Amino acid sequence: MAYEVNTPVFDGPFDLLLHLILQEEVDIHEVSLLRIVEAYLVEVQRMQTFDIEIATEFLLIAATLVELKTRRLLPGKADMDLDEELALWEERDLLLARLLDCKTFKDVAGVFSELVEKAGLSFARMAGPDERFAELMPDLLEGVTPVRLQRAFMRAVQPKPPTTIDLYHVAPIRASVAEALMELLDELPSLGRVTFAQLTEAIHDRIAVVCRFLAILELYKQGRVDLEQSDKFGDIQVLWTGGNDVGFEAVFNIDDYEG
Amino acid sequence: MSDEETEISADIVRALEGILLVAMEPVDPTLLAQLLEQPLAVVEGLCERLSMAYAEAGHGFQLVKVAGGYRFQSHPDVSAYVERFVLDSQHARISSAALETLAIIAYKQPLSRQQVASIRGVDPDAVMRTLQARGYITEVSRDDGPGQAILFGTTAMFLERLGLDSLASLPPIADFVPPAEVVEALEQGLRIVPSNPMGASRNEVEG
Amino acid sequence: MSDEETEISADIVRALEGILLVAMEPVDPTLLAQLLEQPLAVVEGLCERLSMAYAEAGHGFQLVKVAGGYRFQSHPDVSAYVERFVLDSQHARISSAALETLAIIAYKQPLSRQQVASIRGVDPDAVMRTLQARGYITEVSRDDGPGQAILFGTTAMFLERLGLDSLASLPPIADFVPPAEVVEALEQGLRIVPSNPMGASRNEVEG
Repeated sequence: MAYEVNTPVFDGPFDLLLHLILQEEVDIHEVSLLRIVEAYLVEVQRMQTFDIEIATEFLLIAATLVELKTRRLLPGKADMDLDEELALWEERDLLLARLLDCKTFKDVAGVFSELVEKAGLSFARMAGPDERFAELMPDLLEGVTPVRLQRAFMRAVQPKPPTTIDLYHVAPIRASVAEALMELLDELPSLGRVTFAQLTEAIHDRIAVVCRFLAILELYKQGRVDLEQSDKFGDIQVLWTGGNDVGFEAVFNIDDYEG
Repeated sequence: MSDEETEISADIVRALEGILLVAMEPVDPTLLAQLLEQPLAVVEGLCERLSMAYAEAGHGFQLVKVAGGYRFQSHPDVSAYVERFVLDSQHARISSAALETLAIIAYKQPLSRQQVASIRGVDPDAVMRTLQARGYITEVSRDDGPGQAILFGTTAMFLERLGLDSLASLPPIADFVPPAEVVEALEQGLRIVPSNPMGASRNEVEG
Repeated sequence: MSDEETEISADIVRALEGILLVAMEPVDPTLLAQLLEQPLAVVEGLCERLSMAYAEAGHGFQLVKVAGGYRFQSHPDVSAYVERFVLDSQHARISSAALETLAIIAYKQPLSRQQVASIRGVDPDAVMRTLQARGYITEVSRDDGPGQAILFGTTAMFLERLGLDSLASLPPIADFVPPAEVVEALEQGLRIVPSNPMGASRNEVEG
């Protein structure tokens, strides 16, 4: 069942996570990761256009959450590699620090909003000197010819270049949830039962693995696969139940996620 | 005058002062009467009284009736200081943003601030105030629509500074077909409704 | 105070009022001191006294110090009337995303787009372009590092929009550090090992 979040559109993964932990007073421990992912997907579906940046950031955070969650399910036994363990603590601290930073500036923004509102009640005088001083006023149009004006007009009505998506702070994206979903729809029917490890053994990119994971969750939501996890740290078994009517509906549904 | 009348009147006087202070051009008393929801005669009386009160108090500004409207201006007595200030605050060149805005108004006049905003994609408020203060553009009319948006056009000074006889002498842009979105922006801008969809979309862009 | 001193001072006050009335943006007291040929402290004192005198007299305008300078503006009390008058130049709304981005830049400036991105968790490109187009932020320098990233900071217009005299009038960031219970809630939410037996038992149920 989808976790309903009745709030305005979220600005990003931190926004959503802050909301999940603070406003909704939901402990990540209690709410399964699946629910968080679903809450996010609900938000994504509500967006008019899919923002690959937000999705990517979310995937990175989702990956951290997966690790936290997995680790938490382990009842205190330290059979984890020490390096891995330290890396996980580090990631957790980093995530916590980012959330705190994000919360701090959200609160500042609230104060800014009040200041703007208060200042907005007054209107500045900007009329400038009257015509008695016109002679003294600098002629801003000195050197401006009619042709320059014409060129300025052309420049002004020129279509603006579309905002480029700058991927400076993330690794190049070689995968998307939509793509992963397409691939899985292609592979799964013939495989029947397969483990998540097998599905991702050829993939070395963490983002791509998370994409596949989210795609599996999406298929689960659509009722096309069953998921089984026999023991706590065990591999996830993916069982295709969707029959052979692969195609339009599933793909149509995920159109929203494409960049 | 009863106490209540005095009090109402004080509020109206304050509102009057506020409006006149932010006005870029002399304000027609008819418009003032409308905004303050007072009879024209009352508003005109208030303006005269304010004007006298400023003179008596010996302020460095005055309220005068010019070109059929009321406006604040600096007092002639302090002109020497104002001149110094004007000369001191010279900025020699026009910014490209200001030039583009001026060009849009020159070619598409009369048009509202909203329409300029929709073409330029940014809030032209500050730039337009500067252009207006410099006397290159002016309020030419108000839109018929419910919003009654102020429509702007260029001035005689603008033509003079560009060495043009009339707007017809501007280099033609007829052979240049503006992109569809500009045409659409202009058309939409002409249909001004209180909750302007263009305004909304600009907000979204920002978000 | 001698008669002569009082008289000089009255003239200076009038000149001050005249200059401030024709100014199109807040006037730096240093410039005022220069134009009026008075010590800075005297001019600042006069501005403060004028400001108080207007408030006491109950005018519909006020003299305020904003973005490092003095300016006339309409009184907040009469905003309802003034808004009617300036109907189509209302300040465009600032989205919450834009406000958050402004908050980060205001306190951490100068900083790069990437630094903003890492705090907000989303690409701030579109928002920052709008803020730049509106004149609230500007490119202030370049990073020394290999990428030579452009560093951004806030502008005088940002201060004006918030009605602040300077960045120093911003509330200290320490006031905004999330309280202990929030930190605890977040730590709980992100904890790696079950912190208590209750948690552990719920864990089993869930597992």
